[in-house]
Amino acid sequence: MTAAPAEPASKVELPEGAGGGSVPSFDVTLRVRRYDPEVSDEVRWDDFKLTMYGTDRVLDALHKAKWEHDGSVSFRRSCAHGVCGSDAMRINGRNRLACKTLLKDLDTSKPITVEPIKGLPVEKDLIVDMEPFFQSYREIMPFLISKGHEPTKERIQSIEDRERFDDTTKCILCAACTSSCPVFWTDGQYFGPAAIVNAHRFIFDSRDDAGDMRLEILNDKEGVWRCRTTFNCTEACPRGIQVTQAIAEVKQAILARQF
Amino acid sequence: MPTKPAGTLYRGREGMWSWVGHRVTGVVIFFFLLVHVLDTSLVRVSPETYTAVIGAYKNPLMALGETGLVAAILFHAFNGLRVILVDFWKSGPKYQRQMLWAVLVIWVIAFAGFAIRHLSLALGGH
Amino acid sequence: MQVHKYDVVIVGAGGAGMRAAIESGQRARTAVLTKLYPTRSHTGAAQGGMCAALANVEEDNWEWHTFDTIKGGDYLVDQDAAEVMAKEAIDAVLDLEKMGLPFNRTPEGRIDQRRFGGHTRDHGKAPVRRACYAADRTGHMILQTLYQNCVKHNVEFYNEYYVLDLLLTEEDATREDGTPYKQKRVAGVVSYDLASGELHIFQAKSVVFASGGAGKVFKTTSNAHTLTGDGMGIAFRRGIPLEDMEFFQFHPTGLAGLGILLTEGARGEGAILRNSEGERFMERYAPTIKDLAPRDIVARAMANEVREGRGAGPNKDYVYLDLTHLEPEHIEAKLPDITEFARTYLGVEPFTDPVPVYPTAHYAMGGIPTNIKGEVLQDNDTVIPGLYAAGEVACVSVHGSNRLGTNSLLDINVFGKRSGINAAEYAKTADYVELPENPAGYTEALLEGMRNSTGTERVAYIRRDLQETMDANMQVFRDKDSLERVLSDIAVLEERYRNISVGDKGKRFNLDLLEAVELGFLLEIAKVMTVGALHRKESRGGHYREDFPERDDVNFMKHSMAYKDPSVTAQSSPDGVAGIRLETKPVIFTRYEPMERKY
Amino acid sequence: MSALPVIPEPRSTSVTGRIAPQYKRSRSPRTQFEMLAWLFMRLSGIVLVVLIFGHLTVNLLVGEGIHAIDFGFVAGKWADPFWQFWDLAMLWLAMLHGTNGVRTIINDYAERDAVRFWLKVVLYAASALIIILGTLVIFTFDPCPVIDGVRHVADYCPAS
Ligand SMILES: Cc1cc2nc3c(=O)[nH]c(=O)nc-3n(C[C@H](O)[C@H](O)[C@H](O)COP(=O)(O)OP(=O)(O)OC[C@H]3O[C@@H](n4cnc5c(N)ncnc54)[C@H](O)[C@@H]3O)c2cc1C
Ligand code: HEM
Ligand code: SF4
Ligand code: F3S
Ligand code: FES
Repeated sequence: MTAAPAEPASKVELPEGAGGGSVPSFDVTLRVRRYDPEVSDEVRWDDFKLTMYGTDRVLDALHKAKWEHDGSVSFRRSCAHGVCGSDAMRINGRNRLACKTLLKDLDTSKPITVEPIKGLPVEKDLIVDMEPFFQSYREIMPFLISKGHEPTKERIQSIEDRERFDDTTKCILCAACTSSCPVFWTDGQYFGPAAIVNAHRFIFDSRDDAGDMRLEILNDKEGVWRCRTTFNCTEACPRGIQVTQAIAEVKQAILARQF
Repeated sequence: MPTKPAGTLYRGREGMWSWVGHRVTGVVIFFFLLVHVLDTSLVRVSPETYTAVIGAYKNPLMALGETGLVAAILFHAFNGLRVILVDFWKSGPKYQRQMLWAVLVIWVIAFAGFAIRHLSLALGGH
Repeated sequence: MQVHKYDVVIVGAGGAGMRAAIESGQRARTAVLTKLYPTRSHTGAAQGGMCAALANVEEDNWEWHTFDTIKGGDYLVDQDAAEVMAKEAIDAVLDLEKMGLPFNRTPEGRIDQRRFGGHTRDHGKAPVRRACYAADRTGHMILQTLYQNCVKHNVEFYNEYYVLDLLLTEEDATREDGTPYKQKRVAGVVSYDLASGELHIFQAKSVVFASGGAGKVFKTTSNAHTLTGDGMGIAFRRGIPLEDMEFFQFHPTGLAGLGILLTEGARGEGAILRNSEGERFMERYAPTIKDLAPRDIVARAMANEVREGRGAGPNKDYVYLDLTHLEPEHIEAKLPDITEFARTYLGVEPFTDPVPVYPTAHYAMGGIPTNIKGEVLQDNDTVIPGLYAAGEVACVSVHGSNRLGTNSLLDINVFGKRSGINAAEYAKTADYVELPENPAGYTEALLEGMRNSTGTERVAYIRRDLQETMDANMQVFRDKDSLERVLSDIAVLEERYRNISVGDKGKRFNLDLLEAVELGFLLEIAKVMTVGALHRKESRGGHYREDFPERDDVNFMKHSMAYKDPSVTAQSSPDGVAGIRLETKPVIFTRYEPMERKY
Repeated sequence: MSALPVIPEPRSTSVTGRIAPQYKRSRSPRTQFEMLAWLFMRLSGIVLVVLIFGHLTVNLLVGEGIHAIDFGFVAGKWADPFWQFWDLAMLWLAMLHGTNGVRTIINDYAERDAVRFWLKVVLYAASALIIILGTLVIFTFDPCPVIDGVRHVADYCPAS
């Protein structure tokens, strides 16, 4: 327990101009990849010219396109601040969350391209079928399994043991990692980084007793060995999870168990 | 059935491109190796045939090709060591980018050294 | 159209829905219908913590927790429910830990606890460490853990199925005192499959509503785009009353202009609020617990600072949350996400600069009335057999007129569990109620009407106008004029809503159509909220009337119950609003007498 | 780096159909094969660095470099069991390493099972052929062959 901080001063000098000034506006072209099998099998690019503001995100631009120009532009979203994992998409060629990508951080002199994530079947515009993704997740048994007696109170876990798997508990199942993985793109059979991350979260949880089973599952033809350390997953993860590191730890755990 | 959507190329970063390079060089080396074992086998046939075929390696064009091959082997080898470090060294994933730059630097140096020596030998002749 | 038959159908897969599903799924054949993938639910956005008097780090007991909850809710809390919640809180936290939730730990390895607004030791003496937490991602961990356990128990999910209607039947019955009444019974729900655009009927013995809040009636809100009050709207349209809808919580620390939440846990960890002059102004408003006063008080204090010209920024329209006196490592360890929000969305570095914040619409205290078993009430005391509600959509009421921080995550766990168990137990004994004739007729007409509407109004603009008037007139400060302005605005918007156009005519993933449907719920809910606020001529908890700044226990120490009633006309209604009938329901008292609320 | 990489479209969006119905991870009995292959790639890689660099240095850089390579050079090397062993190890490791690498690539990119199967058959056949051939050459190699009745003489030949 850290000691309670000293009582802060009742009054302080604030730095000049803290919190930023007024918000500039600018024009951007949003280029969205459109696909709707109900209308046509063709895929096309639609451009939307929009006036946006300095604090706007790509999600705001998509909303503007949908709400003011073409209501049929379809994409998923919910929380709008990077915690629900709904809106992973490929923005200027890279997987990101639309709600976490500020327009001003992109090159707005060129059109901003928005495409669905790769490797999962596209259903309509930016919406993909997430079922295969969740299927992999479910296969690694993503739940605590403990043998022995249930304690009457909580289980004891040291701060260090809790820290051991902290990174991988942050996953929001957005699929940005799995759908950025060149190995996953090939045939979609690879478990994918997200499933491994979620296995890692339990394998290294001191309270869990089924680590061996999960290692066994991932020691598979489609398991961890398919990872070729391309790091796309780590770069794509909006939660900053060290995905490749987690995969390496799982690989080592499998090896350690065998030898 | 949906037509193939003409998506853009994924803009991966160092990690992805180094892997692409690794894969491409791996295949190139593999096919060279097939040929190389075959031509070396010619020593079984007769010294003359072998020397004749090997002679082909000695013309400037082949020398260039061979230089390319060595470039591929060097990259594949150094990057292979990087991959191994990423897999087994605790801080490997953290420093993968720096290690790639190191690979490229060493690769350039090693390759330059080799190219100067090899090309002067191969092209310079006696 | 497909008809499915289940013992229990749960609407919503947020914290409340999944907690119910874990219980019900092990007892009866259960389906969970959710318009989002379960892990997308907004429970995942909750940050700060979940209170329970575990007493892991300092002396505490559930009775103090009950008291704090009741006082925090300005005595409009049903005290039996508050007792249940505070008592079962301890097991709720332990259950989650056993399911695998990775709580932060004390050096002894126990679940760590921290301070939170309004939670005190010994009836208000000093702040107490009661909130169990996992960094500033407690809600995320709860949502993930519950989903994980649903996977473990093979719960059947219907993802991206929007429930759009509740199927009720009515039969004649007589009360004990001999008066006749119509008893409602639940037959099932109608849902819309987003992927195919098909309607599916789910017939069920028990239905649990757990569809979350309605924050999107406001513009500046911490709530997700998808929190459009569907559950409340559906129930209301089917003649079920809505309780205490005028009470909406504004969370003090939303990122200025964006509404993205910075948890109260930040202040629990020592952050403080300052105005443009650098003054820690909460010292003036709540001398004892200062920045950790309940949310309504802090939010009002902030709005007041801004009104009196001590706001910061180019437009003087926000105040600062100051973390600069805290150790960076401490912040990084305890509040990693919110500091990232400040950096990502405002470009402010919280270690060195104060963060611009302003109150943001956060939580609906009101909702579908239930008793402590989670059973939905069709009037003050008649239960609708088989119909349950839990979570933000429900009003038990444990939050009264102002919810304490962390009590909602608690609410969804305690009452989610209760309604899950009760729904399954009821389904074991009950029979299916026969579906009404043409069960999907209403929904079909609604959808086709919108899809084929030839109007010109854009849904997005109507929604924007609604949100703007709500932000301007129904926020922290309200008075008769502002509320009447909202009502007249809504009347105009309702007219425009009849004349909308839907851009997407297709069947697959037609989110455009659903946004139009959702707007209907928003308009309905906003109106109920405003009428309630207009009628409640007092100030209490989250509801502050400038023309009636005092709490008035004589006339208003009671819940309000709003019914949809087409027979009410503008002339016959005391508030001049057609279509809504307002009644009251007594507050349940057990041990605590109302006192003045001072911190 | 040569030819710009073409990252193929995922199999799921191609004419073979959606993943969803096809999403059946082969429930083949679990073996350690993939793990061993993975380990082998790394171990053989490390050894190959030594072997190949040694090979390249001796063949291409020392002395007159490539000009020195002729029958005599090779014969001279293989007269020495040390180099015989060296080249043998290199042959086997490189071929197994390369074959396994190409196997991975075929697994990744061959879309249809039949194509995948036949590509692998060709790969294994070619590899086996090359390994056997190379091994034979190294072992049965006679540095001082008698061709058309004429004995090839060189200084590394045992005095006859
Ligand atoms: C930013 C933020 C921070 C918070 N922090 C805290 C905190 O620290 N402590 C605390 O106690 N509380 C906190 N709260 C409040 C608390 O998180 C919520 O009140 C609580 O999570 C609500 O849970 P729920 O299960 O009722 O609803 P939700 O989690 O919102 O879930 C609603 C579910 O209903 C489904 N649904 C909605 N409509 C339909 C429909 N028509 N058909 C089918 N399904 C539907 C959705 O798909 C979703 O699955 C916070 C809230 C916010 C917004
Ligand atoms: C010089 C020393 C070498 C080293 C250190 C080395 C290292 C490696 C490593 C570590 C891998 C695995 C990469 C991964 O899993 O992502 C690999 C793959 C591969 N190697 Fe080598 N290798 C060497 C030589 C060779 C040779 C001589 C060949 C050709 C015969 C070759 C062909 C391949 C191929 C085809 C792959 C597969 C590439 C892929 O799957 O992407 N390598 N190498
Ligand atoms: S690991 Fe990161 S990128 Fe992958 S699903 Fe989880 S949060 Fe998304
Ligand atoms: S992108 Fe794929 S190859 Fe491995 S490092 Fe990540 S899983
Ligand atoms: S909308 Fe929730 S993560 Fe972007």
